[in-house]
Amino acid sequence: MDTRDFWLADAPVDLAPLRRRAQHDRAGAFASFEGWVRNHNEGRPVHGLRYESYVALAEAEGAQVIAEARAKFDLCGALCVHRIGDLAIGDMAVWVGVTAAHRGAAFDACRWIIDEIKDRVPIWKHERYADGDAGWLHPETTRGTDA
Amino acid sequence: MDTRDFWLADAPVDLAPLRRRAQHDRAGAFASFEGWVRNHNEGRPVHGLRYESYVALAEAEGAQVIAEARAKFDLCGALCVHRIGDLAIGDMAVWVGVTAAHRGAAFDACRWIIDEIKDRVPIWKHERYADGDAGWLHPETTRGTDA
Amino acid sequence: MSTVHLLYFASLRDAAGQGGEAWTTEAVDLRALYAEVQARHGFVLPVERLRVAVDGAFARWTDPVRAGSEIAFIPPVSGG
Amino acid sequence: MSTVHLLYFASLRDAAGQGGEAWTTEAVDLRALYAEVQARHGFVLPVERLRVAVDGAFARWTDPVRAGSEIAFIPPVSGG
Repeated sequence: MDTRDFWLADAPVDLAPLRRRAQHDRAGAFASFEGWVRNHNEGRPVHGLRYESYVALAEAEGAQVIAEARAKFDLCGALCVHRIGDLAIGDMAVWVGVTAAHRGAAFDACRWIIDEIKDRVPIWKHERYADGDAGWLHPETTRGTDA
Repeated sequence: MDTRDFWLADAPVDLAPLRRRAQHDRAGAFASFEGWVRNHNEGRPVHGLRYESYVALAEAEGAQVIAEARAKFDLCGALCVHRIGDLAIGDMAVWVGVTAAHRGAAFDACRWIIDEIKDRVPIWKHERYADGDAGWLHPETTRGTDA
Repeated sequence: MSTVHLLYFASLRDAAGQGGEAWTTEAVDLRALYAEVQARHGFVLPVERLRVAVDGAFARWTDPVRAGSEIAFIPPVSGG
Repeated sequence: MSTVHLLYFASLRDAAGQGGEAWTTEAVDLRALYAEVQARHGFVLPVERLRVAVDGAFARWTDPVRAGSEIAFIPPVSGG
């Protein structure tokens, strides 16, 4: 079991140990977010995708996002894991879990973390489309344009 | 496996089938919330608690909350289950899971659902405190006062 | 005179010492009915903090009392 | 003259046909260095849409090019 607050995983992630790590007697609220591979993106049917990362920088920047969240919100804990490599439709690409005494902080921090991860962490998505086309996604602005 | 969108459970809930029911190829975002029994409430140490419900009305009102969420937000699906009976510290009291194409709708709906459940659904919490005292919680206003 | 079945939950159940009872009343509406029951059992919650349900659906305090109906007084909820 | 190690990711890697390379340069800063590499490989992404990292930490385009450093050009990210 990984003990870091943010890491990249090159194989499917078992959620049970993540939930156990998040457990805390003081925690009354657990908010989590998962990004799943959709079968379409902006109207184009998607067959699958691949995530590539600059691993050293991504893990440092992801850990920084979690540290900032813990400073900014009143939390018991926060964790995030992001997949790299090949993924199929329905696979989980990212998991964020946040615990807090109260639900407001848990929801706010969970959403803040996924927004920052998508905005700042050097991970790139390569999509394969049903029509045989494929390409890297380099959004003009990440925030608010994707799942 | 229960096929309703909202129900009361009188025993611990297995999350794996809930997640499977939430899966949808069109869904890129899965937001979930869990309320856990804390070891304190407003500064008082808590040993455990019990939830009682007016079951028929609670299940009708809970289903109505989910139906309103599906009308109000652009979702793939939404589910909620709430425990009744005796719970210990750390036990899961409520689970809300929402899937959507995009994360904004998933987060917004998940939070709206738990707020409405806490505000409208006839379920009552009876807490036992470390000092031997116990009592029903009948908050002046539910929203924003609890986990 | 109408006879109805009353349901009590949470602190109302504790105060009444029972989860429900048959009640015969001449109350014109549900608000007047609660006043009778409140006096009988010493309920501390004022009607303004309660909701009321008839036969499993939320109702209005100004609704008449229908003989044979099941009436639940709903204290402030605390699920979640 | 400084020799540095460059890292390419995502569409930059595809355009360069490699994940990285040694590069000898007289560029005064990282912005000038990207201009050289962009011309060499035909990168379509303008410098304004990239970030730059040196030895595993984000850097500024106005930072000087240090011999022996590992420099990564970071295209717009799309994780999540």
